[in-house]
Amino acid sequence: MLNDLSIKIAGKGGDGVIFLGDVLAVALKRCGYQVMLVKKYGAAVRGGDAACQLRISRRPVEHEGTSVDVLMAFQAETVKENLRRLKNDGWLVVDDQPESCPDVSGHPGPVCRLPINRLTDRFGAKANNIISLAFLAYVLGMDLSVIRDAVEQNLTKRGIPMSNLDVFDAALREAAADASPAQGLVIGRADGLDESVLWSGNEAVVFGALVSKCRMVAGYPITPATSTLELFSHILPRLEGFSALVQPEDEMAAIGVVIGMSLTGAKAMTATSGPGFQLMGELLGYACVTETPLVLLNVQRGGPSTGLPTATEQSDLFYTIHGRTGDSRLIVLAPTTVTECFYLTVEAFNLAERFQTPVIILSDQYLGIRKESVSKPDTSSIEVTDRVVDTATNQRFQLTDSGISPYLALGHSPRFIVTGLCHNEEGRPDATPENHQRMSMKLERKFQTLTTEIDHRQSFVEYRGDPAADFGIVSWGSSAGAVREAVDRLSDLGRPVAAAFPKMLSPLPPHLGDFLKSKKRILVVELNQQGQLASCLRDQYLCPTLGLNRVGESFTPEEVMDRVKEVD
Amino acid sequence: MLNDLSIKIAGKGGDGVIFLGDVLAVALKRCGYQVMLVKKYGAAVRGGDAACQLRISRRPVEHEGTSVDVLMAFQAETVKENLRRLKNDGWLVVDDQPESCPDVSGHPGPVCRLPINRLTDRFGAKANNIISLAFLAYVLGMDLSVIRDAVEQNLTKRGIPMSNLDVFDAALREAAADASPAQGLVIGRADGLDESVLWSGNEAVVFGALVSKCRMVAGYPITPATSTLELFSHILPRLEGFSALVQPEDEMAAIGVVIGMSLTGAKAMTATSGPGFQLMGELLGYACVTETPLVLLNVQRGGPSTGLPTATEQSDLFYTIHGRTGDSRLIVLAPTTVTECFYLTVEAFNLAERFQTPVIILSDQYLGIRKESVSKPDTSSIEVTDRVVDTATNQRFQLTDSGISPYLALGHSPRFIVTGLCHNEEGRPDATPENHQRMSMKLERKFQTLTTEIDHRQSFVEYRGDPAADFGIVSWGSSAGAVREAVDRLSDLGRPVAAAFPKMLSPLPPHLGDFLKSKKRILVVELNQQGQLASCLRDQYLCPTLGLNRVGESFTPEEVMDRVKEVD
Amino acid sequence: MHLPSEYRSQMSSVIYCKRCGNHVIMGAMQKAFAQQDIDPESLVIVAGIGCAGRVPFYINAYGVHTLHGRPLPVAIGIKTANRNLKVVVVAGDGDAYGIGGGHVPHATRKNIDLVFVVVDNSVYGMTGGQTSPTTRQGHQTSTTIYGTILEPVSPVFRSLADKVSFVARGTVEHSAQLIDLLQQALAHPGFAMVHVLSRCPTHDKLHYFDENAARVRDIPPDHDRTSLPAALNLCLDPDHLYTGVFHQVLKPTYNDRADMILAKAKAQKGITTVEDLVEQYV
Amino acid sequence: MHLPSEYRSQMSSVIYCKRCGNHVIMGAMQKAFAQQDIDPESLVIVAGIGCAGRVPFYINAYGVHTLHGRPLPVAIGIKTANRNLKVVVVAGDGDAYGIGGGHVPHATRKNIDLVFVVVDNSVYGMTGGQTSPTTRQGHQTSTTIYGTILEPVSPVFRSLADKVSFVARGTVEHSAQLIDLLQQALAHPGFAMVHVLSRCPTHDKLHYFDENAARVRDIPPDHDRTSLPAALNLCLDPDHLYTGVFHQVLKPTYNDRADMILAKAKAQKGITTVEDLVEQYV
Ligand SMILES: Cc1ncc(C[n+]2csc(CCOP(=O)(O)OP(=O)(O)O)c2C)c(N)n1
Ligand SMILES: Cc1ncc(C[n+]2csc(CCOP(=O)(O)OP(=O)(O)O)c2C)c(N)n1
Ligand code: SF4
Ligand code: SF4
Ligand SMILES: [Mg+2]
Ligand SMILES: [Mg+2]
Repeated sequence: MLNDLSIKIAGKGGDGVIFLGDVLAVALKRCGYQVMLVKKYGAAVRGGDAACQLRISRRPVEHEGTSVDVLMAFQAETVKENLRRLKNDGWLVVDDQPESCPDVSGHPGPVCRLPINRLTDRFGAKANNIISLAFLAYVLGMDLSVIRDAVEQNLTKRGIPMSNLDVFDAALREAAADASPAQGLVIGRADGLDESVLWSGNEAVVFGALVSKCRMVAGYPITPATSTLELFSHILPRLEGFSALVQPEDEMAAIGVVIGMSLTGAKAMTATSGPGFQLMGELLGYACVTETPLVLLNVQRGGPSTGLPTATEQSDLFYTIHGRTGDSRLIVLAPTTVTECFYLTVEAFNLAERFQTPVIILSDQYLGIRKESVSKPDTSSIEVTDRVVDTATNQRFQLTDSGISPYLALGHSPRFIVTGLCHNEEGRPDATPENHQRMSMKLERKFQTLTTEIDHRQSFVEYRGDPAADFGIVSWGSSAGAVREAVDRLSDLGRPVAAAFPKMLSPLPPHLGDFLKSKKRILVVELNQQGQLASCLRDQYLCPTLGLNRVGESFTPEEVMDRVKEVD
Repeated sequence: MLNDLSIKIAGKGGDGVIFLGDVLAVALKRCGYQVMLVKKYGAAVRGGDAACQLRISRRPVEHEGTSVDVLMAFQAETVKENLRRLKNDGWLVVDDQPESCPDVSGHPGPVCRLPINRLTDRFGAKANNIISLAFLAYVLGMDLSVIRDAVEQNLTKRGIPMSNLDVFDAALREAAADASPAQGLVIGRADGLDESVLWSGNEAVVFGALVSKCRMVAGYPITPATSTLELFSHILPRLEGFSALVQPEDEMAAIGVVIGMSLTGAKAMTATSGPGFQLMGELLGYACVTETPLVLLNVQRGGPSTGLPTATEQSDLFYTIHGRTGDSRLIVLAPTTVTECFYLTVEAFNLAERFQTPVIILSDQYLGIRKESVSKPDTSSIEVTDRVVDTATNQRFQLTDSGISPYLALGHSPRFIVTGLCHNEEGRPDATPENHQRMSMKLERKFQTLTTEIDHRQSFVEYRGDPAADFGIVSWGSSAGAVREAVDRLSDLGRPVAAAFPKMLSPLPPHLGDFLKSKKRILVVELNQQGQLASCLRDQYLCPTLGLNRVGESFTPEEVMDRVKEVD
Repeated sequence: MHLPSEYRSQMSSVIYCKRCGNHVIMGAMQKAFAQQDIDPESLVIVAGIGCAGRVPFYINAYGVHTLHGRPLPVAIGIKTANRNLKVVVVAGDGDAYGIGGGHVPHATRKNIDLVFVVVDNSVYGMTGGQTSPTTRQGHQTSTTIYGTILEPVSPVFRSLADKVSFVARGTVEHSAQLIDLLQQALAHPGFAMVHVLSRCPTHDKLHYFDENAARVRDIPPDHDRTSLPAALNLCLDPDHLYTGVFHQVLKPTYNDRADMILAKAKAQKGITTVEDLVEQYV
Repeated sequence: MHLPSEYRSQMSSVIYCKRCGNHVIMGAMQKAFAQQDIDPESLVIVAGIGCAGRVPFYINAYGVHTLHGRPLPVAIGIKTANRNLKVVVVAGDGDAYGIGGGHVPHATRKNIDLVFVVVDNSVYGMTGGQTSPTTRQGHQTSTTIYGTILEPVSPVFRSLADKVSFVARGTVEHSAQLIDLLQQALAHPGFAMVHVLSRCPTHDKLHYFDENAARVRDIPPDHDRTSLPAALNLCLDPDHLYTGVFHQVLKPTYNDRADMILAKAKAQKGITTVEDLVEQYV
């Protein structure tokens, strides 16, 4: 069995590249590997380049790989464009017709030319992807029964005729005649590994919500968050009991509906991205001050404004923390892996309940769309905080030491009032300076309570690398992957560094300050121009920071390593 | 002539308190005083308490006065409520009927009981305010012809019958019989002072815009910004040449209209507050990335959410700087006086033109509604940056060293494209990572250019107090008034402190850092809970800060002094 | 049976101006609630921002004072999540047809079961009398002292175009009729819109109503309210300003339709559990 | 005279899918511009976000690609500030009647002089085929695989209720008629709405259009387009789906009315200068 392999498949819109990646990922996961599958879209929405990159390993996969071991490319131009990413000893898998492949004599590694187009001519244009898959599986030396099962399952799920399976078999026979498994690329099969599922970040959030007993969702389509809404709409009505999914006219309505649902005592969530998140700001501020629990997933994309809908970025942190007028705080969680997309969503719901506040999950396009193998969660052992409705008081905003008041729900508690005006303990408008000061301190206390708890439990920060190192890296969200790999590799190279990955970005865990203070230099790695987390760190911990900042596409481990060396 | 006097008039909705204050302020300004008139509304929108406080001085008035020299109050309860604010030797002016005035024997100073209600019975309920005014003017020992002119002018302006002037004269005669001018309160008349105008902060912004040749406005009503829209709507159509005022269906449309106007090459602005500002966020981000010049006045009110429409606050700073998704920057100016409302508006338009960006004027309810005497501007000597339209290129977003590109206008330049998508130099969509990085650095460079200029000119920060002092205070916006007075009084008391008032809050002027570094302790005074400017200072200058933070109503100089003593 | 006074809140004192139309409307609502025997424990008043928007503070029920223009989405969330609640939405003309206008057709096409009371004083009352979407052309307001230049929107006409299942108009000068209309609206299963011609004496001295009083007519008793063309005819009549019920039809409510989907999904794809769904990703 | 090809941009390559209705609409627009001899130097295409929203990239004119739902306010700003520009707004069905629906009645009641082309493919094309405000009831989309439960909005009916001064409907299957309708819209002084039934072959296999092709009829030549009731009749006809011009009346445009205010203010209160105004505060 191999330790680590990365494969890129590159083509055009019609080549079924995404299908290849999906089926291959499932099959390789079932072979016992940890898997990461990253889909890359070209700039154009349709008809542009399409590619996906798959990395498998016996250890957790942190990054899809900057250069690859296997490159399959369908057109002369996609070969050309991607060849620089193929390792010198990597396998190039191309069509055997000269017009589909440029001169690759410069590539020192093995080249595998396959009759993909010839076979496609025989079976029809639509068979293209299934033929390619068969060839690739053969070249990789996979367990063919596993991949065949995966194909069958995929066809069934999408309602595609089983005759395609015959094409697959025919292609395999052809491959056996024409191609030989790649030297050293015999992908075996491991046993005894955890049972795992293959989820995208967005899927993991949906399942996190379902496990948290959220059955009410409202959302408006927006790339790259739409798939959550679609998945909810397919799944929710099939579950026992009552559920509701509303796709309203815009994002203001979406969060308005979520607030209404939550006011009745139901757990509810929405998902959006950049421009949609922006439009939710006013009602989000209303939810903060009316202390309405809700969960909002923001799958960040390239900004500002409409920006780059299909590119990843981490530039909504400022807006997420500060994007509402007035002194308005909420909780911000940032998962760094698909697994965390699942568990932090559960955490988000639990925190929303306990602190009666909106909780934002700050994901991004890279994390939301890519798939990873996730050790199958034992749903019965996951702690879920239920909504507790008080039926005895009408003091919805009662002043307490913790800042947390009794929760009341429409139709279940004594009658009460909710307003975005400054209100008193009963929720009624009261604009006296004393009341305003009192209620604004109460909200502040809630966050102090939370901060103390986090600090006590030393939670919401992952530390990695050598704790004694004087060089510290801080990163968040999906950029953590490249940093983790960089930290490991730097340590292998004899340059130990320490890293911290906060998973709660507001409020920031105080114990992160101890880490920062113990380092001579702090490098903050984040995919934005302004250094948004760095700014929060300086503000809160008064520590000078260095930055690795860029936009456009996700970081590679090499970039992180280079930057460390540069400033070291 | 007196050096300094502060007068409070307190009543209920119907008492014409605002009329009294307005007329008195005009008359006192004409007597040669510097004037500040602050209107205070009760919590309820209608029928609640109404009060105004007037302070006059030979020197600039920084604050309306925590305690007053003269209190006129119309009801037993308003007397009671306000008496604690009357100085021990201050004059209490009340009605002579016992039911209108509680027992005030505890007040050591002079009490002046006047037949207001009796006279009102004679002339009718509506004459109430004019009678009170006559009495008060008499008690103050004012030049009666000046106040009579002011009354006449006010009546003419509001189209109220001149018969009221007869009532005024009758009341004066009655006063001469009944009351005597307050001992030591003989308000004289000074000559040789600058000619000045009496403006509210909102009025000053409107005139700043007019002087800047802004003739296009769109806005949606919202307290406390509405008066700008109303004033523009009355004035604009009377001016020569073309002008346009649009009151559309909501704030998104308002800023959309402003953007459209600006795209044709016209200077345009809007004004709003809290919730409305929130709704403008998405299109404001669009204006940032499309580099569309515009000016937006945000008259801050109590937040978050609908909050306290008639209370002042300084809690929109975070939102103003960071309230848009993505890396999206703009310029934020914060006037501290009505005079600055005027000049910084001109500056706002000039900066918007030069840097092709939205500029936000961060005012607040206290500053926007209160009136101050402003030395009459010499409009001909004010520098105004005109919009310069390039007619030779279509490279609307050309990469330049300064980050500033040629400005093109619809209908005047070669055809070009504007989009909120990430675009290339010609404005066309280009989502390649390289282009995104390039364009995002270009926007960043614009702000570097600006920052360098400010620093070079050492502008946008006002320093006050003893530069050598080791205790520094930083404050912004309308809170600067109380701080200025506190700094002066602390110095009189032998505790010299230094203060800095930044007028540009984003980007922050680098030279402010020299001030901060030279102090042992920094106290940041701002009317919000979170310490929003303090957070920006820590982030940018890495200086520890102390805070004076509160919400509900504006600061008094005494609070600032107390806090200084507390932390000293 | 409940008395109208039981719906009056003792907790906040009413701060409406003298002779404000909102006094009449609140009184009519309380009477209609009583006569329809609405359980105050299951009644939710949802409102926007404005003078009309303050109604929830004065009614003894659950009160949700949302944001300017946003009462409908919040109300939809409430009714979707808990159909046992009786939801009444109160909005000003600015709330309903200015800033909130985009939400209306999407609430109506859902036929969500609630009463939508539009308090149309044809002015922005709360902010001091600026022109509103229903201010008539030529009329002066604080932002249009030279006269409003836009044609007003027509709430009834638009409701008919939006296929609202119950469309009525009343006025604050005809409180008996208003109570009756509100009762019918409360009894109607689905989206019930009641357009109320109100007054803002403080900011609008010469009201629309005064200028049009002579044109006001009850909708004739023989009007076929199930006929959309007949309703359009009444609403387009240039000589009369009709009050009463223009249109009423019965069709499935949003909750009915959502239930159908829940049933259909299970029938088509089978009932499932979260654990089973997870299993599909193994 | 200009040729249609002069309006084709050479700068961005068209990325619409094969057989997408947008190809037909762009072609029709270019021909209509040419036949109306619109000066490309004074033509501004304003659009929202979506597949339809990309039209400005492909037309050789000024192009303003705004935000999802916001083309109308920006277009109003442009036309208010510079009436010499010919403004054409392109919006998808989601853009126009979903997120942007609140702006439409306020653009129409201004009778602002522009052409509003609604590209109605009854689906959210750009984001991958979710249900849109005009998706017909029962139809399956990626977010409604068990069927869309809402009634669709009716663009023509709503336009009539909003008193739009020019209301037409065309389809991408009848390009000659579409060119003619666009020409008439371009020639109309005031708000001209053209509802175009389009297609999204990628995300909507069984299109509204296919199901309703048999119902499509040209509006009869004897239709009195100045009559609102007659237009309503056509639009309510259950048996036919009419294409052509439903309604056209002439009334002052927004620029005309704004000019009146400029004149009236000066007549009533006198012309003034900024300096004189400042003087009033002395
Ligand atoms: C987003 C936003 N914009 C503006 C306002 C200010 N505002 C409060 S009420 C109101 C208009 C009220 O008019 P209407 O809806 O007709 O209600 P009325 O007061 O006349 O009953 C406005 C503009 C606000 N609260 N929120
Ligand atoms: C505020 C906001 N919400 C959501 C989106 C995502 N989005 C882009 S286009 C679109 C819908 C497009 O549908 P339609 O307007 O019908 O145009 P079409 O693509 O069908 O031509 C959506 C939801 C966005 N860009 N901005
Ligand atoms: S301002 Fe007008 S609408 Fe508001 S309470 Fe007063 S009269 Fe009523
Ligand atoms: S997705 Fe649909 S609307 Fe968009 S370009 Fe393709 S066919 Fe046209
Ligand atoms: Mg109103
Ligand atoms: Mg569409």
